[in-house]
Amino acid sequence: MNFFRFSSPQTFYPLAGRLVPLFAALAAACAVAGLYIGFFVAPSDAVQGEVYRIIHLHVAAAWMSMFIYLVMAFWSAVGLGLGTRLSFYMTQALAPTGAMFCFIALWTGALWGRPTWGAYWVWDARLTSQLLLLFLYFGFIALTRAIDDPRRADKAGAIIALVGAVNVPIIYFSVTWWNTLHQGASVKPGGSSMASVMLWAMLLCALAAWFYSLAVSLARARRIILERERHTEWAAAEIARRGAGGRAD
Amino acid sequence: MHWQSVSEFLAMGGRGAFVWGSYGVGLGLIALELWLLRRRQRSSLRRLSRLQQLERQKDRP
Amino acid sequence: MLDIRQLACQRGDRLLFSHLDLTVAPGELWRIAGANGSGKTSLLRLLAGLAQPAAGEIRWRGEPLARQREAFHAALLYIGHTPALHDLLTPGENLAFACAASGLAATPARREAALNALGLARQLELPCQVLSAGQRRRVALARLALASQRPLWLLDEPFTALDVHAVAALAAQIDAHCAAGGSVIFSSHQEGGLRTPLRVLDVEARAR
Amino acid sequence: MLDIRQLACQRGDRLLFSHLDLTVAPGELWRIAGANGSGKTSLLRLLAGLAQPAAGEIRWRGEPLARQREAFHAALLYIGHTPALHDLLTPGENLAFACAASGLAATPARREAALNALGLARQLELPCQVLSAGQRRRVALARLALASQRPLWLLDEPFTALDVHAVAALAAQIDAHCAAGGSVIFSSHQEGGLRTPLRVLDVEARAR
Amino acid sequence: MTLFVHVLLRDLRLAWRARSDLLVALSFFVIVASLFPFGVGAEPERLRAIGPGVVWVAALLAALLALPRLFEKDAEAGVLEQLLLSPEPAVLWVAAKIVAHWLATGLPLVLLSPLLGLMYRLEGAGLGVLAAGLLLGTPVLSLVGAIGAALTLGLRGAGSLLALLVLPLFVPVLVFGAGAVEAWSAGMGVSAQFSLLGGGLLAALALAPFACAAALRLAAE
Amino acid sequence: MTLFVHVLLRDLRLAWRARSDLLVALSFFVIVASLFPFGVGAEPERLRAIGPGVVWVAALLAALLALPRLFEKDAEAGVLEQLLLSPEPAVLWVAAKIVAHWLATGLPLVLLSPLLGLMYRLEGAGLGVLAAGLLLGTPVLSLVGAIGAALTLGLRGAGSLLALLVLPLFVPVLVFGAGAVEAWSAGMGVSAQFSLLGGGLLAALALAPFACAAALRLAAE
Ligand code: HEM
Ligand SMILES: Nc1ncnc2c1ncn2[C@@H]1O[C@H](COP(=O)(O)OP(=O)(O)OP(=O)(O)O)[C@@H](O)[C@H]1O
Ligand SMILES: Nc1ncnc2c1ncn2[C@@H]1O[C@H](COP(=O)(O)OP(=O)(O)OP(=O)(O)O)[C@@H](O)[C@H]1O
Ligand SMILES: [Mg+2]
Ligand SMILES: [Mg+2]
Repeated sequence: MNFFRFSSPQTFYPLAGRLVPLFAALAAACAVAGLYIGFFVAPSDAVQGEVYRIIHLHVAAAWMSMFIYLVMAFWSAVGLGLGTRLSFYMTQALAPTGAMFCFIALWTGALWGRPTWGAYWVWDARLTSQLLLLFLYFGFIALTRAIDDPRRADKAGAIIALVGAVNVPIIYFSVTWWNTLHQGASVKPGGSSMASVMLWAMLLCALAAWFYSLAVSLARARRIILERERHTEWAAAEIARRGAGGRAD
Repeated sequence: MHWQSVSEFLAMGGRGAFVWGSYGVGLGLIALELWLLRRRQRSSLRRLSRLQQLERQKDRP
Repeated sequence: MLDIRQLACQRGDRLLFSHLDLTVAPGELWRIAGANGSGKTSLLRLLAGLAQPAAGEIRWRGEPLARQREAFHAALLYIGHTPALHDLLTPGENLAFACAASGLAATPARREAALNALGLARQLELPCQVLSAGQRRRVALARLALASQRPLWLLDEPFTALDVHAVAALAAQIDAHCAAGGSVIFSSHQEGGLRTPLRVLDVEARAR
Repeated sequence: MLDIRQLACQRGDRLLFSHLDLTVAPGELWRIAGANGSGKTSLLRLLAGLAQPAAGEIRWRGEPLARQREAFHAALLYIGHTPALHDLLTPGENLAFACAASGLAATPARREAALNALGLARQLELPCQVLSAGQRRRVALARLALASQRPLWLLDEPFTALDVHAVAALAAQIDAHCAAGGSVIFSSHQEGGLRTPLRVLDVEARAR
Repeated sequence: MTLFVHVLLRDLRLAWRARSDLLVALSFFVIVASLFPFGVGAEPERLRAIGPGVVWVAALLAALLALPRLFEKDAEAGVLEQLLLSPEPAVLWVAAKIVAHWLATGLPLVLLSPLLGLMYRLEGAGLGVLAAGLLLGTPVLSLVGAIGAALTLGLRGAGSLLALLVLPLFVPVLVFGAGAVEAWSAGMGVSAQFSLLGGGLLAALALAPFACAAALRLAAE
Repeated sequence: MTLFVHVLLRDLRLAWRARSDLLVALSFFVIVASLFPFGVGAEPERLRAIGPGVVWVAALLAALLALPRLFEKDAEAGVLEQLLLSPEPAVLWVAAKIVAHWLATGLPLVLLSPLLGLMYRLEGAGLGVLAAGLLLGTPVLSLVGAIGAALTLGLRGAGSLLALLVLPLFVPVLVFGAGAVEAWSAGMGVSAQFSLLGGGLLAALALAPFACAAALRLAAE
């Protein structure tokens, strides 16, 4: 298989168009199954009662937010190294979704923390590094939006994504250390061993989030491709075709 | 089935506000993202085809 | 010396020009013409390697620019739209720094002579901040006197803000450079009083 | 209309000119001449009331400027060295704001017509940041078309950065203004293609 | 009066056009406030004690950071000269610029402050006191800061010179604003602090635009 | 190599010529650090506890405030274009600019920090630990910050965008720097923190100039 064939926007565009509905359907199916198991099959937790049911959304969002940043860093490195435009498009298509999941993880964590820890927010290492990750996302988005010249935006975004990715582990370890240095073992999320139904529900929700991110970012990448490649012949034909019908499929 | 009634389901053992606050905002944000995505897609396509027509007109004479 | 093939330049949504071909031989003097906004400045920045073309290729002595950035920059003198001066430095200090940046070797005495020749003797001690528009421009142009060894000069609107004497002096300098085998490409709205045979490249004609 | 008596201008240590007398009558066209750094810009800023003279007096319709600032500013149009545009606003927005600032009443349609007449129809949606040097200058000059009621125009190097068509159009506009009884004072290094009889004030000659 | 409206609308439009800035200024506020736990440690007790002070200092620094841009772009582009040549009185448009600046940079801080208060374990009405104090205090910061911005316009190192000029003037605002929250936490009344802040606001409203206009006239010369 | 020296000398000369700036940046550092007692109250115990954190946060903000000016003037004047057209490799002069920037803005903070430590009741060797931490940490701030400054060059709202980009990256430096003083106060060793800071400095020295040069090339396009 030729990797470079799919790195050309022209071949990628229709492929992505076919994959989007597929992933969207998979995401919906996983979400329905996961939430059903999570809300109706899984029993209530011995310690926390019902409130633990936040976990399905919380963990899925937290995992996705971290994973998406890594993927963005990967595409940035590929883009800067090989000069493939498509990598930059993918990086930019992923960022808003990553930021959204990051925010959801913070929000659900905060709402979970109030009944379990008695506070919406504690300066725990994991929480803090998640907050900083949100700022890294905001920084990436704000930077790429602030630059008008798209080629500069591509590369500047790639540089900051890579610099951020180098720093994510540093941030994580430093704040862990900072936190434990002061107050020993603080309240940590998790701890109770999980029933396997719960685990299933959690995994299904995480899978749903994963397919959702794929679908949304591919759809977004398609729009970016059209905007950026509009002077090429195939893109012009595509714009003429879809623009004339007035349909955005 | 784990729940006896709808109201019990909604109460979530007295923690309904937290659970539904999480899911409400979470799913709301996802819906918002989908809506924004669709809107951006439409407006972008409209802008692109208008630009294309402008350029065609310029080429003709 | 400089070969341009099928060059295209895009700014934002707009394709400024495309399919531009040009060959510049030693001793030639080229003026880039075109209405406001037709892409003269953009073309000069492409030639200097400060921006990347949307299509096409620029070759210097047979090699593409991208592969010999440093050798090309050692052969080039580019003076842009703005005079590239720091407000707090004196003309002499600014000139010294500009020479170091573009790799021109020049003794302090030669630099001072260049400034004096441009009528800046009274302003040598002032910070460039307070100079008039034309005086700032002159400080930037002082580098030309020290760069006679550079085979290619790229000048963006070199005559603006200069008074008539300065315009004449600059024209003479450009003529001398061409006579000595150097090439000059400049953008301008006036023909100027140049004596070297002038070749005109009209970017507007290459516009889509 | 405008009376200048024994005006002197000092910048830093240096007395640029002194004992400058000038009377501008309605319909007159004055060009301020002088080498680079001789004080043309400084003089125009004094006349506009943006700086204070070291000596002498400026009277507008018989009254000193300082006593009737607002009435004077309602009669004046000043266009400086720089185009006074905000980078993020479009030409139309910049023009609308400039009109509001200088108290010019103009409908949106007239403003757009003024910009179109200057060949900016394609740039109406762009932020001024990305315009070329000449295009930015044109946006600034669009105000002239809306200020035909203002009896006094002060223009600092209005012809720079413009291409030949724009220079001709601007010259026609200045001629029309003078013919309608307005006065124009501008600084420039070229004579330009003006048809109104040109009076020249050489600041260099007033230098010490 | 139409000039007031014109300038206000233009500045708000500019703020909207660069709205990523807004997000960014807000993030700065949040980030500065969240830097402190890293420096001083995460014990809830200590954090609760320094909370109001930290939020106020962060607001003050965020306001400070936005100040240099108040007149800078206009001055560089020559728009300021044009405004000074306007036939209408200068206080009018100066006031409009300050109001627009507060709406774009001060108000969002006020709206966001309860969130930070929560992170520092403030509760219930305490959050209200914090936000109300900021609502009275941030306009004073904008008004007084504008004088500083006008005085330092175009000087080298304007940003930090500005900081030096206005920070001492901001201190009373900080003392009363943070003081109000502390007084509330200690179970005392807050009306004294609030009436002082309100009085300061009225005085600044009456005087600052004039001082600012005079300073701008000097800066343009 | 001569270009390195030229750029270094020129930037130092410029810093010297605008030396009122230097004074002002230092004053900012001092003022921010001295604002806190107003906000949080002046109990000696509390002050001693938050002292190192506050000094570090103040240093970090002072460094941040100076960053936007690193390339700005050069870019506006067109000097940056000239430097990019230099036949010598870009990392050379980029590194020189960063070094000069640190010498002009970072080093004075280091020298002044013991004074502030005294204000917060730090003692003896603790002051030394504070200063040594800053000596290792502030160059990292300059190096990492330079990348941010290059990326945001010429953008609207560059100052606060820069803050958003680099402050999260500054957190580890803050944690280890302030952590070292706390560890020393608690009677523990500080070698772990110092070696982490030193490692960070080496890594930043090796990588930042390249990233920065690449970003500058983009900014000039
Ligand atoms: C704003 C507050 C919170 C944030 C930012 C947050 C963040 C995170 C992150 C980033 C993860 C994934 C990390 C990993 O898998 O290693 C995670 C997982 C998790 N969180 Fe939270 N969390 C928060 C609050 C809470 C609360 C209050 C609870 C429950 C008391 C909780 C329970 C969990 C559990 C059970 C996991 C899964 C752990 C695992 O799979 O190892 N979180 N959270
Ligand atoms: N983002 C953009 N979208 C559309 N057009 C753009 C964009 N950026 C720049 N342009 C256009 O590109 C052109 C840039 O031209 P350039 O500065 O090269 O002109 P020039 O020939 O030097 O003009 P002048 O004689 O005025 O100096 C302008 O017409 C400008 O409007
Ligand atoms: N602080 C100062 N000390 C000494 N001379 C100064 C000072 N400030 C300004 N000048 C001089 O004042 C003059 C300002 O001239 P001005 O800008 O009015 O010239 P101009 O006639 O408009 O020139 P140009 O044709 O170049 O635009 C310059 O010669 C400048 O060197
Ligand atoms: Mg040009
Ligand atoms: Mg002048």
